[in-house]
Amino acid sequence: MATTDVALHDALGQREPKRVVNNMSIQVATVNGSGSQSSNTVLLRSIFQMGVPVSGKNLFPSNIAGLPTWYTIRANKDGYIARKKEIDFVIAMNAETAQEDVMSLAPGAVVLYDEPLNLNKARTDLVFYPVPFDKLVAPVCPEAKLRKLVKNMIYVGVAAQLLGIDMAEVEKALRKQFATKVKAANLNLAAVRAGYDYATANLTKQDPYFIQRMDKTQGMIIIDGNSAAALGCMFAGVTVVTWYPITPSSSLVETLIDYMKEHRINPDGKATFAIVQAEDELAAIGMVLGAGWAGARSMTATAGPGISLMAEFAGLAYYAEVPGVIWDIQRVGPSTGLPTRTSQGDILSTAFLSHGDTKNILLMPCSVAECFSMAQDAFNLAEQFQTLVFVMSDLDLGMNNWMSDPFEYPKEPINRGKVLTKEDLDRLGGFSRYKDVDGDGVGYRTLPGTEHPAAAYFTRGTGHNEKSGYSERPDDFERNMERINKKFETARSFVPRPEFIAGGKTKSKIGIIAYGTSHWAIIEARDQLRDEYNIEIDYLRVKAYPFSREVHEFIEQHDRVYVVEQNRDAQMLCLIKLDIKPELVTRLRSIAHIHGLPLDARSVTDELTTMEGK
Amino acid sequence: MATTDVALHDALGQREPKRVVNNMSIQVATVNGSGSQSSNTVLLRSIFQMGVPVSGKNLFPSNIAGLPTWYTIRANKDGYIARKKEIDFVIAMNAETAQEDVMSLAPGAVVLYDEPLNLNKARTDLVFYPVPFDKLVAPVCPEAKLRKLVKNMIYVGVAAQLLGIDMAEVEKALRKQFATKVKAANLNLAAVRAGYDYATANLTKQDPYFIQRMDKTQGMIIIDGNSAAALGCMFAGVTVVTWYPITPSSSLVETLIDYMKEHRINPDGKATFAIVQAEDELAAIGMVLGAGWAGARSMTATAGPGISLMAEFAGLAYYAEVPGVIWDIQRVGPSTGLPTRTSQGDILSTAFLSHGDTKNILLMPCSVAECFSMAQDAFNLAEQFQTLVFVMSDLDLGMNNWMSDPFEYPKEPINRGKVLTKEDLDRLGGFSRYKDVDGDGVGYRTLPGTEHPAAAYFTRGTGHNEKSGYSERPDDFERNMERINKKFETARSFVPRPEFIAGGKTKSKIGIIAYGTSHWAIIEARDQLRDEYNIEIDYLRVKAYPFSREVHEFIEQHDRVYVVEQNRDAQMLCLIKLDIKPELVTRLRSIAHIHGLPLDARSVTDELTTMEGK
Amino acid sequence: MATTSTPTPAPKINRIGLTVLDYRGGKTTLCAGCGHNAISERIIDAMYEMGVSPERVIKPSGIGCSSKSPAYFMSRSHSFNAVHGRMPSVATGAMLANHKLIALGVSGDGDTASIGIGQFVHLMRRNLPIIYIIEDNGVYGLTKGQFSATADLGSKLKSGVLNDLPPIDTCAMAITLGATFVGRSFSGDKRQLHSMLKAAIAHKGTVMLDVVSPCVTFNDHEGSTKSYKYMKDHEEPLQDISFIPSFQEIDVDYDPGTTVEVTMHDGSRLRFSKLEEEYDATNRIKAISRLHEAHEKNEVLTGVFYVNPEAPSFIDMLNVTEEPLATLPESATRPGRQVLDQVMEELR
Amino acid sequence: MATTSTPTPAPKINRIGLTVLDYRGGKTTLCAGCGHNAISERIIDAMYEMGVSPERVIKPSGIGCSSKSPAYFMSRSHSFNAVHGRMPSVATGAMLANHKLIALGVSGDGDTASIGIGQFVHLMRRNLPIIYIIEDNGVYGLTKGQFSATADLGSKLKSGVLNDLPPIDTCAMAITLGATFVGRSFSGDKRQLHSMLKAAIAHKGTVMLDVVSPCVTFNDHEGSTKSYKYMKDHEEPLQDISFIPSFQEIDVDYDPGTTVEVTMHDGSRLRFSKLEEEYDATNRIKAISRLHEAHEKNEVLTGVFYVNPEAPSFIDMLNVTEEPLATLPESATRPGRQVLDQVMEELR
Ligand SMILES: Cc1ncc(C[n+]2csc(CCOP(=O)(O)OP(=O)(O)O)c2C)c(N)n1
Ligand SMILES: Cc1ncc(C[n+]2csc(CCOP(=O)(O)OP(=O)(O)O)c2C)c(N)n1
Ligand code: SF4
Ligand code: SF4
Ligand SMILES: [Mg+2]
Ligand SMILES: [Mg+2]
Repeated sequence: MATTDVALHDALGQREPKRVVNNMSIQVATVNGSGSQSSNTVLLRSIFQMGVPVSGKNLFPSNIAGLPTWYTIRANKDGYIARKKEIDFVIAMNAETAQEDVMSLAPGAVVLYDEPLNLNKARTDLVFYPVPFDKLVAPVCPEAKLRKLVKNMIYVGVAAQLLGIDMAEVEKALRKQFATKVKAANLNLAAVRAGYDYATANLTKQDPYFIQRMDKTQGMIIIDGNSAAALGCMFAGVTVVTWYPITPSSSLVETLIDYMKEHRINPDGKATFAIVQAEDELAAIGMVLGAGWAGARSMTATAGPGISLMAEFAGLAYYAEVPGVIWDIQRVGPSTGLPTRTSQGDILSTAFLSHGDTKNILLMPCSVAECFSMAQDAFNLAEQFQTLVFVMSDLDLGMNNWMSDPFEYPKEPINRGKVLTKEDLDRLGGFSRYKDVDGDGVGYRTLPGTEHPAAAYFTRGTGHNEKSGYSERPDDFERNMERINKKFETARSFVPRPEFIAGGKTKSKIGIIAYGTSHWAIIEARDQLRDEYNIEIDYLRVKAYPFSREVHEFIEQHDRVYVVEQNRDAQMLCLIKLDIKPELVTRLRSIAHIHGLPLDARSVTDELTTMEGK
Repeated sequence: MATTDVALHDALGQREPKRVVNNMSIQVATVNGSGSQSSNTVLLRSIFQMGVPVSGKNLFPSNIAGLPTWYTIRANKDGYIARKKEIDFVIAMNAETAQEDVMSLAPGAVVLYDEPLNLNKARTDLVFYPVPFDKLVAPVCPEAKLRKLVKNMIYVGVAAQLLGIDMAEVEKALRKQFATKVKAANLNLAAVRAGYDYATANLTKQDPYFIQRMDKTQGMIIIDGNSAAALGCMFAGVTVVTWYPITPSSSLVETLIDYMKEHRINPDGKATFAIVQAEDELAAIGMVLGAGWAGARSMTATAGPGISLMAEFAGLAYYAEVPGVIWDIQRVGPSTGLPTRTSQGDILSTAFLSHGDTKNILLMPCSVAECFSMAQDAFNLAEQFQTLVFVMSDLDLGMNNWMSDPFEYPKEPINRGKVLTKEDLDRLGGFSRYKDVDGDGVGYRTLPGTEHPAAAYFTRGTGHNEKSGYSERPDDFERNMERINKKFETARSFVPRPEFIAGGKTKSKIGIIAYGTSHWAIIEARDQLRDEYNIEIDYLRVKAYPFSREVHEFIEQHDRVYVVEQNRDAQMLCLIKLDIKPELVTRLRSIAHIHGLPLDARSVTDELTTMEGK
Repeated sequence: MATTSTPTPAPKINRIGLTVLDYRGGKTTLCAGCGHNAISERIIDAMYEMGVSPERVIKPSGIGCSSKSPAYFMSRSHSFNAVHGRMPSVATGAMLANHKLIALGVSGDGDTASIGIGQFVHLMRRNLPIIYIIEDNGVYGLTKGQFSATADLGSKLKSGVLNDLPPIDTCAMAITLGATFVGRSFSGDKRQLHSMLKAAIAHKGTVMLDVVSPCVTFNDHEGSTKSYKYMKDHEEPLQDISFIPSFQEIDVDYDPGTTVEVTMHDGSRLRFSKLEEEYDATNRIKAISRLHEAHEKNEVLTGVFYVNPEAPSFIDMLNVTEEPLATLPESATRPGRQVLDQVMEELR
Repeated sequence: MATTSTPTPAPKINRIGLTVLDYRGGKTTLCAGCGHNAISERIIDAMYEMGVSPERVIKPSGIGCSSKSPAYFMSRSHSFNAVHGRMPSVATGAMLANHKLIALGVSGDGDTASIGIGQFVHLMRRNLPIIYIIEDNGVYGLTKGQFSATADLGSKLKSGVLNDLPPIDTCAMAITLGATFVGRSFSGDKRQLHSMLKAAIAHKGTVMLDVVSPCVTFNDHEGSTKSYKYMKDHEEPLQDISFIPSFQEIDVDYDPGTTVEVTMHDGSRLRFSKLEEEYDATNRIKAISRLHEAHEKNEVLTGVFYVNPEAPSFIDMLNVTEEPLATLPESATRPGRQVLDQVMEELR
């Protein structure tokens, strides 16, 4: 390691020549409840509007106000939007963490800070920009009690000036943020300007970081995964929604409520949906089952603790064959764990949720676009296979802002599965609820209220025969369980197919399997591996459990397959192990960690190269 | 297949020469709630007292009265006490099932039946003994309303006479059954005699089945697994018991209550225990955690549905490191399933019970003796590793009568694990609850009420550091989770070791792995395989998860390892797959079925030989 | 044997042309004499007489002997035998999906008052349209007779064990929490239960009926407070109840001195006569205190304790479409392309 | 800066020789102004003044802002922050293990009345020795302000959403179910809460205190019925409460006309003055009706509604050894060899 002096030289010495354009990680360190959220969004959108790919990740505590929060904006011309380990540009507003924040920076990094913090004393190998926020905020914001909030807008202006972000874009982003609240907008805009002008007048650019216009965000949108999921559910025709608040899933339903009120209420004021806040998760899933059984498209959203509480009902849904959709916005477990940090830790326990031989269908979105599309897949699969479908999102995807191409309007009509109407029954005379008529394992059902004397059947979690009659006969039980298992096998060819990305022209011997938000680190890591180690790696992104053919083929075609995931126990690797040909198991390698931060590319690259003996 | 005629010839033709001694399966078909239970126990004990190995299995419906029940007694001179598929001797008391019961018999089988049922018309290749029960019961039982019950004793007498069971043994068994109720004993004895005398006078022995005195049950006891478990818990020093009734676990706690009242109340009338019927399973396990945390040896007993309801709390116990013992008397799932039938279906979901990266310790008793000994292991392991220990029994073991050598008094003193007293704290000054002081992953704890200012710590399911302080730091979280995982690794060498049974003198290439009650079918199947196919098979009976060294070695030493279990999804095989060296996985084969009946040897033999291509 | 054939009389039919047989269920597997069987009979009669279409009825239940009983009445209605103690949430979901259904939920005292009290409490708050019947025998029948949370203080098990915890009065609780038709009856009180069930069918909102239903196998002995004998000795009917359905022609009028009438939402009338002087079934507070008194006097008060025919139901509050949500066409549940375009535009 | 050093006065100590600092906890992470913080302060003062040994106290809690607060008082006491809504079972288990502990449980209105109502109901029935405090703000603070089951009808969220379900009155429920010391207070009512907590510490059995504790961030606005302002306007104290601990010498006597005294199990005295004429805090039925009246009158009634100092507690009924079960030696918990031999003999 270089001494700070040398480092300072390295970092600052030949700064002028080398400009770092559209490639940086900006971290705003504040206190939660201080309203920095809107400032950060404005900064994020400004860069986005400059045509530069961005992502914003909020690292917040599990409390309401007064604890440290870090918001990281990554701008990257190549479109890498995963978390980046190294921070290039810190905006230090929080006295409590300022020292540690600064000490952890790499030489040459930039520190924009609240002057009284005197951070410039801390190190000599960084670029420091002191800003007297309190002095600047007073004149623009006469109302003292608003200053705490408005203050944050000042750093937006300072950063814009230092990075060369067009003020017109900042203003546009700000007006969008405050929408109809014009007074607030003007007040905040004044603050941004104050910051901008202060920087122009008092700060001389000493760092290499610049934002420059490009065209990589043309026509794109910015949205969080939970809102995207809410939209997806609305367009999937959801009619009954039950929920019990829990971070990070609450915003999914809260956004859904807003969308539904706006777009799913008839001219006569009647709602085409019912959304109920249940007393807890047992009630939430119970209502989902009741509604799904009675013919509604029903869903709930929760996180790990809620999933655990739903275990008994999940087994009933599996065995009595009742459709329903459960969103699991994964956070760090076990137990209450880290409620405001991200993970992929519920995969294994959800796949096998409930006692007895229970297996559940899982979908794993990696993007806001997939939150939208998989919402529709989930409802279709649930009704097609008369079972629960769990959509395994996570906090990083659900609660952070992501750019995306606009969502596509659903191509397929809604698939309500095998439901017999009065007319069908008139024709058929009767039916056997649990008979495998079509050879796919899926029986036909009727909805309560069907006006036909033969429509009724008995739904139960106890042993039953094809006619849904109570039975303890060993043969009835075994046959029925095998049929239910057949449904699961059939599902393999109906769940969303994995995404395959070839490593290069030549067929690679090494493969990576990942899923969900790990995707973003993987695509970046693959490039690092290619460019720095010239290892070219094939990549398969799994989207669903049970696995389709492609997963097995991918492993067959590679000597070593690294399964990358964000949990401790390599949960996806476990599911794959249990599913593939035994002779393929030796090919699997695990890269699995959990600490609550979104996965970054560098960690994957380092660990994979080490394991590859590079 | 022989035509019935030939069959009849085979079966009856040369009956006289060929006597079948101490090797038969007797099935009593009655209606539940008709009090046949005591008759069956008397018959079972009589044979047992003749020195002949026996087992009794009750196949009863999930209702209280009026539905068919079958009780099967197997007597076998070689000590095979697993379920036998073929029934040799039926006692048909239930009009509803009589026809089907008789039709399913193999040629040559014996039918002792209630005369009015006219079963002898049904087939010509069986031996029929009609008995006019109502005629016989009237004189011995003047009180009409008692006749329904007493009637059942008559078949005991008839069977005793036909099989050659010593009446003295029958009387002894009967007196034991009715203990202090002398009047009832005499009444029932009269009924037995009536049956015996009727048989002597009116039935001529036409079947080959005989019970003859031998000495294979000397000094042995007969007890059901739940009672054995209750005894084990009492001698393990359990102090707090919570429960919510559920078949087949209720009798464990109900028996425990009786034992504790008799042996754990001080002369001054004060109880050394507290047993509380909770409002549900969430409360039951919550109380177990609270009590375990405060220093009691606490436990609850339940079945699959209860286990599912305990999922959230199980994760808290794992992560906050609270000891407790949970008995899962497994019944057939998913969901409510078949509440009165046996299975090994909760293995996988219990091993991974709760969201996030949770893993639990499981013990798997195969015998009443192990119900007793593992109760003690469970409490010791729970306190040693400060986590939940699940004892995975099943309905067959828990609710049926088994013979056994008498239980051994515990050799080891109770191990309360790492608990710091006031004196320790005086010496140490303080402590870090979650610090790995000894390198085994297990930290030291204090009990509430410890009179030392530094004794208190904060127990939580949220992220924490070594000092049990709240922490969201990635490094704290990851380090802590790794330490908890280390406990699990350490546990491998402390859980009960597997039992190894060598196939023969020469090392065998084929191995069987099984656990729990499957054991009894395996030892019989191994002999069938040796005698009928001369295949000699090594056998490893797994007793615990996580697996100890021996499991891995066993698989290493065999080309093909059949994992036999009573569930659909090969759950134990899955756990093994996830645990062993990848290159060993190809050696595993699965023999897994679930229909609610205890496993029988013939099914194993047939399936294994087919898979071996024999 | 008669040699002359007599013409068999046409079977009686109700106003929708069904015979009582159309309301029957499968053969019971409960113990002979179990109170639950009697309740099933009353349900069949009430549904038949009210001319309810069986296809519109759903029968959610929990787990227990009581919760099995839906298999023994109205086979032409859909049943959902859920998990233990969670019938309320399943019933709620079903009614959200299709508010035109008539929910008749069956539970037990263990299923409701022990494991299920949480969902019970929240169901009562919502005034969901449902007839919630607790078949109350004070024990867990299906698990062989342990005390439930409605067992009275000092009640004795066969084994001699005494109950040392106070009972939960599900009626007092239901009234306190917001249920709009609350009563208690006895499986052996044919007339009373029959009228109460018919009134229940006419009610809009949550009907909570706690029906004492002796368990002949585990809780019908001396020392039990839920036995046939105990009920014979301690049942204290609050009123004499008669019910005049909306479709029945006006009958002779009555003496307002001794009789009070409550007009139900559908125009039918619930008539109370021989009341305790000045007991008012529309006064919540009085109803609750009266129930507490009853406990102190060791009387088992039966009758309709509280009724509020006009309170808005949960469905009213949700203001959903007349067409059940379950059967709304895609055109009603999937917004058009322009909606998505608009939303996308806002996110740019 | 003073240049002359003045001798610092010896810190005040209580009867067991501890200063109030010995009862402090960690720095709060709750919002400034949150009612929960004020309650923590009252607990510290009460425990200090009553001279309770911190090492004997346990602080079970559920999940929520309220349930976090045990981290902010009495660091010398063991805490168990359990799962959401299940504190009652954990507290029960701990008291079974060691009946000498003093359990002070902290929960929230969501933790208790929504997800936790089932365990709450059954805890109240058992009269377990515990002080159960609901820090009641009518919303889920930690999940950002959704309504809980104690939110009043018509109460408004910041977003303007109205609550359309009736609230659960945890006090009425606790009294009905068997709790033996039940009251309601307000985090802003320093004197009243202080005396109630001291009396609570002296009580044997279940103390249930519903303390209205405004959420300044999500439920302190116009239209909220749990705001500081609303409480200032609507709090209706039932009595003026003072508490005389057993260890305090007899004070001047009082006017029985305007004052009533209840002697607690430990000899300390709970004194009510300026009561509503003839309100009797030992009468369950009256207490319950009075609470229902309060609702109809839209008044937030505070005070001690019901107290029964002598009812047997759950621990009494279990009749366990004086030595806590947790610390019984092996000699007491493992029967001797002869017992096993005897049992084996019976099974032969
Ligand atoms: C989660 C769960 N716990 C326990 C059981 C076992 N169980 C079945 S029925 C029952 C109690 C039934 O009592 P009640 O509701 O009063 O019905 P009853 O049989 O008395 O009519 C219990 C505890 C279960 N099925 N599921
Ligand atoms: C099983 C489960 N469901 C949901 C949550 C999310 N959650 C945390 S606190 C809380 C509500 C807390 O409300 P309250 O008890 O009133 O406490 P307050 O924050 O208002 O003080 C919820 C729903 C959780 N932690 N666990
Ligand atoms: S056990 Fe009791 S409740 Fe169950 S069916 Fe028999 S009598 Fe009825
Ligand atoms: S959010 Fe509300 S309840 Fe939570 S700490 Fe802040 S003020 Fe208190
Ligand atoms: Mg019952
Ligand atoms: Mg709250």
